Amino acid sequence: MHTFIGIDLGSTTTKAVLMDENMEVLGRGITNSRSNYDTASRVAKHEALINARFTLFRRAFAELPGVADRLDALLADLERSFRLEQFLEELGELERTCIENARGDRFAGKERATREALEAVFATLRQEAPALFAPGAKRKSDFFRDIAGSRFMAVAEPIGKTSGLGYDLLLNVYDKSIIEVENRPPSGDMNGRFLRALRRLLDGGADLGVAQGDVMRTVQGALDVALEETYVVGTGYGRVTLPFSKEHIRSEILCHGLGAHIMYPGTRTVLDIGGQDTKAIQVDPNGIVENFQMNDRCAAGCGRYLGYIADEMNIGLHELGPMAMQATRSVRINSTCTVFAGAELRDRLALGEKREDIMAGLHRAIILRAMSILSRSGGVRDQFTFTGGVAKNEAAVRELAKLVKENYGDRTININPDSIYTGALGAAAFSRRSVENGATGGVS
Amino acid sequence: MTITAGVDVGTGSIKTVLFEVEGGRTHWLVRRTDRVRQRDPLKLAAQAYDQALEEAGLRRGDVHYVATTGEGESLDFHTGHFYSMTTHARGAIYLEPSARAVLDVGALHGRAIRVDARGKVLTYKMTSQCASGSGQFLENIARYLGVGQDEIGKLSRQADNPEKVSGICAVLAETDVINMVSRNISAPNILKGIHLSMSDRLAKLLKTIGGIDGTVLMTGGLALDDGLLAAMQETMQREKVAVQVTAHRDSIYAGAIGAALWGAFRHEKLARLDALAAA
Amino acid sequence: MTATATAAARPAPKTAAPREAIKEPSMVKQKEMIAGNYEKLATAKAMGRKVASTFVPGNLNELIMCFDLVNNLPEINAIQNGLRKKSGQLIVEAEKRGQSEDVCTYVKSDLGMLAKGNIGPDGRPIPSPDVLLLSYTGCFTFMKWFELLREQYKCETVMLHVPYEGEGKVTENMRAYIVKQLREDVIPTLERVSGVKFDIDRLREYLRESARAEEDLVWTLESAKHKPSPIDAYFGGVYYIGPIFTAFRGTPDATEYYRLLRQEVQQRLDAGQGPVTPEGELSKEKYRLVVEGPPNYTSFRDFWKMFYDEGAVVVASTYTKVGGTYDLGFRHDPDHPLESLAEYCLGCYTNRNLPGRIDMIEKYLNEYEADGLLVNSIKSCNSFSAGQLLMLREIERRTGKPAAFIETDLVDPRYFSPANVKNRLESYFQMVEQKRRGAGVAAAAAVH
Amino acid sequence: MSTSDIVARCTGLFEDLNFVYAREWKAARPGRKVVGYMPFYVPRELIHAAGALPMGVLGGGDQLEVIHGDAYYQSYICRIPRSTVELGVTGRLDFVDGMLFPSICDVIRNLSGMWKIMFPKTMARYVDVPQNFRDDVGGEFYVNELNELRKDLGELCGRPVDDESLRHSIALYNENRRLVREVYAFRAAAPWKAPSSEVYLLMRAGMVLAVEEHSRMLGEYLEAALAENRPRRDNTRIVITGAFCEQPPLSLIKSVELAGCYIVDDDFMLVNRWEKANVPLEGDPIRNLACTYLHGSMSTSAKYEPDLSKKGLYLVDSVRRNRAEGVIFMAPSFCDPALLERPMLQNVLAAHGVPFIAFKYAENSGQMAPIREQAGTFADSIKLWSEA
Ligand SMILES: Nc1ncnc2c1ncn2[C@@H]1O[C@H](COP(=O)(O)OP(=O)(O)O)[C@@H](O)[C@H]1O
Ligand SMILES: Nc1ncnc2c1ncn2[C@@H]1O[C@H](COP(=O)(O)OP(=O)(O)O)[C@@H](O)[C@H]1O
Ligand code: SF4
Ligand code: SF4
Ligand code: SF4
Repeated sequence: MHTFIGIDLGSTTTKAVLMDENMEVLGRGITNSRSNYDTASRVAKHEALINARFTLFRRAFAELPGVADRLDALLADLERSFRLEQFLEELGELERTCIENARGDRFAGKERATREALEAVFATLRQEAPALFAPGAKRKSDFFRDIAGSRFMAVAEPIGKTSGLGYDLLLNVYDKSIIEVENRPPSGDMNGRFLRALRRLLDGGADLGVAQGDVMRTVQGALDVALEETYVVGTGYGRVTLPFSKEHIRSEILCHGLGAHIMYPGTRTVLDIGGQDTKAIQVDPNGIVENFQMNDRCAAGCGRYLGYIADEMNIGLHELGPMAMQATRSVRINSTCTVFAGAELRDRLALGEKREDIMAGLHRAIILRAMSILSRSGGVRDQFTFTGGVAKNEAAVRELAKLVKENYGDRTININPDSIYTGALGAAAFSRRSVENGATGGVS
Repeated sequence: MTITAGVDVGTGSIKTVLFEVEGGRTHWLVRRTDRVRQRDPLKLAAQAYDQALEEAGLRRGDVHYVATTGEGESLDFHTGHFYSMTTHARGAIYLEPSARAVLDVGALHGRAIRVDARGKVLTYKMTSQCASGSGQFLENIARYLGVGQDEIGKLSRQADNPEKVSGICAVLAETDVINMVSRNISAPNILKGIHLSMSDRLAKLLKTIGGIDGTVLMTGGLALDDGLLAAMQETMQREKVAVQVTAHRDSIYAGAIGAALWGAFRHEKLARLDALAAA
Repeated sequence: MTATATAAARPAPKTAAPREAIKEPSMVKQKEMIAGNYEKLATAKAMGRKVASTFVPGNLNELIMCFDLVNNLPEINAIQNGLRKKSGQLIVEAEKRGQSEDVCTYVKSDLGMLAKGNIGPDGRPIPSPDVLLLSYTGCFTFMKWFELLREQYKCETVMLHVPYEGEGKVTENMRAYIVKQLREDVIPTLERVSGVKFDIDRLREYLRESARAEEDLVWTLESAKHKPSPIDAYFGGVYYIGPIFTAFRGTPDATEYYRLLRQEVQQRLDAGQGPVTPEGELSKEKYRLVVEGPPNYTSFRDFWKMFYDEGAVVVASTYTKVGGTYDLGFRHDPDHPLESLAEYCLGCYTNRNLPGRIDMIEKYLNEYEADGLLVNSIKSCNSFSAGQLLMLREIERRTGKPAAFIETDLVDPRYFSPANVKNRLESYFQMVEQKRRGAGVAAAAAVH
Repeated sequence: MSTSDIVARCTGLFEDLNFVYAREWKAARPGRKVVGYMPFYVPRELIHAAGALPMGVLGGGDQLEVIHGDAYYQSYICRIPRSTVELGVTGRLDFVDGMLFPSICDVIRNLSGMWKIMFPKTMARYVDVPQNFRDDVGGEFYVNELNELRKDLGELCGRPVDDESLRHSIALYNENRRLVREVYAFRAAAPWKAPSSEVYLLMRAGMVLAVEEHSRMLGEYLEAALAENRPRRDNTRIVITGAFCEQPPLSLIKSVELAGCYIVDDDFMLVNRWEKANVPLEGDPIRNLACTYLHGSMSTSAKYEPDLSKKGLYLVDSVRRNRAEGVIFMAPSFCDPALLERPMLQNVLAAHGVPFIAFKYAENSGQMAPIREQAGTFADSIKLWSEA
């Protein structure tokens, strides 16, 4: 099967979209951007391929008689099982790396104790892993780094204390090791993992409502479909560092414009708030960009700002929005300088403001900045599509809706659950078009 | 004899000291730092103060003057408050009597202060809001690189080809660093690069206050970072400024010390005034 | 804002220019002229000549020549230091001495140079001026700049206050005010400082010479109306305005320079050639742009290359009008010497009100058949920058052509972020391209 | 009335971003006009004589959420023009019939042109002033400019401005300026009785109230403040300079006071005391206004100082006259006039042995800790060491 790939190398996350010849999305993959861009795009692509396999499973299972009403449950089970499998593998890798790294001067005379402490930590992590992937379980993030990191810290603190090694030491081993693990290219044996996941599911006595043999055969069949990388287009903040030639690179403005148009053909105005930049784009009815504005060099009020706030409060990004939704009033925040986010927060707390209210104020401040950029680009037209990571944040969305209504009247606001992939989607579409227009050849 | 306490409430950590002052003689009783780390700084300060008292075998009632500095204006047990630059100047002179300028580098701000031999602030200059040259930034990067805080200095001093960060903005500078890692720049070179960028700024601060010579004492948390100290010394040499930049192992306490000593000064003065009034 | 690079900049330090640019006779000529003026400055004291410092927009070069004064233009020094990548340190030096980070970097580059011994861009000392001729047009910063210089030099200072065209027109009151200041203040001061008696016929002669050169300059700038354009009216334009905006207006040298230039452009035009750039000739003109705002000098060549790489040619720019709006018809007039100087000062680009500036840009977009407008917004210069975002909107609204906005600085390297600028330019060009394709499809479907 | 009543009234006016007072004033009689003006100086007498209400527009402060205004300005331009544009775009100035933009800097100058484009129905005019201070040169120019403005205002208000009404207006403003000076002098003499945050609000009220009403208010405040007993603190006396255009947030003024400083002179809203002495009433009123501008008006960085030896002496003079112990340079970020002037003034102060510090603000600055710290250290060091 020919596939067309779009990769959006963002400042915080890297996204990939895999598309077939009919412009149908086969798979989406995301990972956090990291020091090795090449690895980040490979991981994202890898994740998109995994996701594509699930699409293929879905297509294949749909052909099996009698599964229709259980299809969603079946795939969800399979996915969870697969993720758990993946998590455990990565955990194993992290543990090995940690133990290797617990050497040198700082550990002189403490190697053994450190090793034992680490083993104890990881044993706990392994033990709690299945619960993380149980049906209905809420995870702090979808990235290994975040899940493993937060659990590691929680578990290491008491163990660090009782072992007399100290928390900082263990944290340091973790910090060192996680980048190493992250920067290793994804391991090859994807199919094996699928099969192991399936095995685990079946061994666990799951009733799939289909004969086990049929399940195995269907999965195997879908795994056998070759996914050929026909053309790749890269975009995003880090696109210039991608090892792609110029024809394989498009500006993120165009990709976001086109991506939003594909998701919602009625789109005329797009707002994208990513990690380090905010873009407002006006597109014509064909998805062609008519105008755009971006924030200047200051990173104030972008997604990373929320990241700093979350770090400061030691909670997950997912939790910021819901907390702000609890507010009874909104505290006026004038500075959205990312660096001083923590100071601003402490300042307000010291003045006796409630966390929820401060949160509401922070979200409003971010959206106010975005409103300015929108205004600069020519305002908000109907329909209005909000994309980028921050579109996942309900409090940000609420403020945006309110301000758009106040300033521009009624507008249809589109937010797609997959909005974070907008840029990658546009890139994939460009990739498909390039081939249509006669371009050939893979990357670099 | 006067017992005084100095409590320096910072964004990164809380520094508490106790002093016994008798005439011109000062005796340092207790010192402690407590990292704030997402706790309520004011509550933490109260705890820290009580623990310091316990270490010295004292009770709150035994202390004649509790002086706060930093963000401690609203602590309810303080007798008086002095502003940071006033206290750092005094603390620096206590630690290093030959110092004529103080470079205070804390978690968020950097300040250069020119002082006279008695610890009087002559002029000062603070970093402006945008600051990639802050301790917080360095801390974040160190974590990103998997380097412990106490290792930063050592690594930085091993650099052979440091690479400076360009941006003014810490967020964008972070991306710079990520780029560097992707280009296989080693951790020592990155850290040294940051140290050099910070030194550039700090040197600029020092120069704008003008007229410095002799010794410059670094105070605040980053004075403990000998990589920064080394970078600072290099920078001053490169820029041909004939000063000796040094740090003291108790530099982080400069603010708290200054507060305590000013507290003692005020206490004695007030006592004199009372005595006068009584007479 | 202001002014012009002038060709001395052309041979940028060898390291920055791996490939020697093509040299045409006009370039050689200009280079000699600039070098000659720096020579005059360097030897002024030894030769017993008096020196005047003055600004580019609204400069009174012809008048200065009447008093045999050597003309030193601080802005040009700042530009030359920018092109030579020296301005960064100079600015930092000025900041260390108490100048704010927020203010115009031209001023700081100049003050920094002074603080470091006043060594000019060519490595030779700049003499202390005998008079600061503060003819200030289109920007308030000039006034502070010379107050700051006066503090250092403690020399005679004379101000020519040029009122702003707030209502978009020159009134009799404004003209009379300027003429009166010239008569009562400026001329007597210059006579006193120089010891030379003012001779109005001498002034007339210089003005006549100016008008000749102005004619050829306008012809050159307007040659960009052809397709492909034989010149780049922004990056190249910076060189073309050199002589006329500075110490050479009114000299036969300038007239000769523009004659040569016109010949060369005519040849390119006849051959259907595009502009000459440091990267070589631009062979395929893909985009035609109008640019508002000054260039960036610290990365001048890299900046230009970003345009070159995309096949973008600037066909008209407002920056080439800061030292006079000759293309709108103004010529120095020997028959009304002082009035014509007044008229000249009043008409400089940034002394025109905002609606007037927008009208000019709109006219350029139409007359030069440009694809769109690019605003290079300069951090230093409020005179240029405050209001540019409205200009951008208005132009888009009136012409339907896309506009883009980038932010850099004239001479402060800290504010030139290549990645950022490139990203925006790339996005902009891709957008124009995509739009054009869309329009092409529609047009093909319609008539063609 | 007690000071707190008066201050409460002023606070209400200060916080009202919809300009209800001016709206009501205008609605009270058909045909009335309101003419807005920006800092730092316009000839308010002319507006008044035309029968219109002069209304100072001093930006949006720290309570206005700026959405559209930011779309017109780059991040490196000060705040006041963007919040002013916001006030315009959101319709808060829709009742204003004319706007005057003084010749203070390139930003406000260009704003005059923007206003013409954005609000074509409002009369928008740039008010140029001479930088040549000779009667026959700059004076002549200014007389003509003022006459031009007088004509325009007359047309706007539907009746020509005659000399008699102009003289009457000058007299009212002379009285108002006398009272303003008196309040300033009172504060300098007893700063604990007239805290700067109050004096500031009182002066801000003068930007929106009718002049007669404001004069009355000033008189009442003086009387009330004199009568009230307030504790005197061991504060340091300082002069603030650099804040003549974009205004600092009120909390900043309070923070400076809290950190141990008494403000004994400042350059907030110079328009209300621009003419240092009475404008003469006899003779040609326009010429009188022009001459007072040339020879008897405040100095600030937007005005050229022809004489090098006099540069900056106005500040030294203020320090001496008000017995100040130091100067705080407090300028809006990105304010070219104030920031370029600063080093020159600092050199003059240094030469006269006056200590000073400097920082920047924006009208919506939120974090006061650095301000308190700097002002506090300044006050500490003057206090702890002055006796030693
Ligand atoms: N679930 C979420 N809830 C709230 N915010 C989120 C969530 N996921 C991501 N974000 C925000 O989105 C930002 C990343 O957005 P993204 O569009 O991926 O940026 P980029 O393309 O620059 O990497 C993060 O900085 C974060 O603030
Ligand atoms: N041992 C150390 N080595 C290097 N840096 C340190 C050390 N201890 C503390 N720091 C740095 O000092 C900063 C805190 O400095 P401090 O002066 O206490 O700041 P504040 O007063 O603002 O809290 C922290 O951000 C940390 O980066
Ligand atoms: S440090 Fe803050 S204000 Fe400065 S550029 Fe970064 S985000 Fe913007
Ligand atoms: S502000 Fe602009 S016009 Fe004025 S001196 Fe600076 S660069 Fe030139
Ligand atoms: S604050 Fe300064 S720069 Fe801004 S408008 Fe006012 S005078 Fe101009």
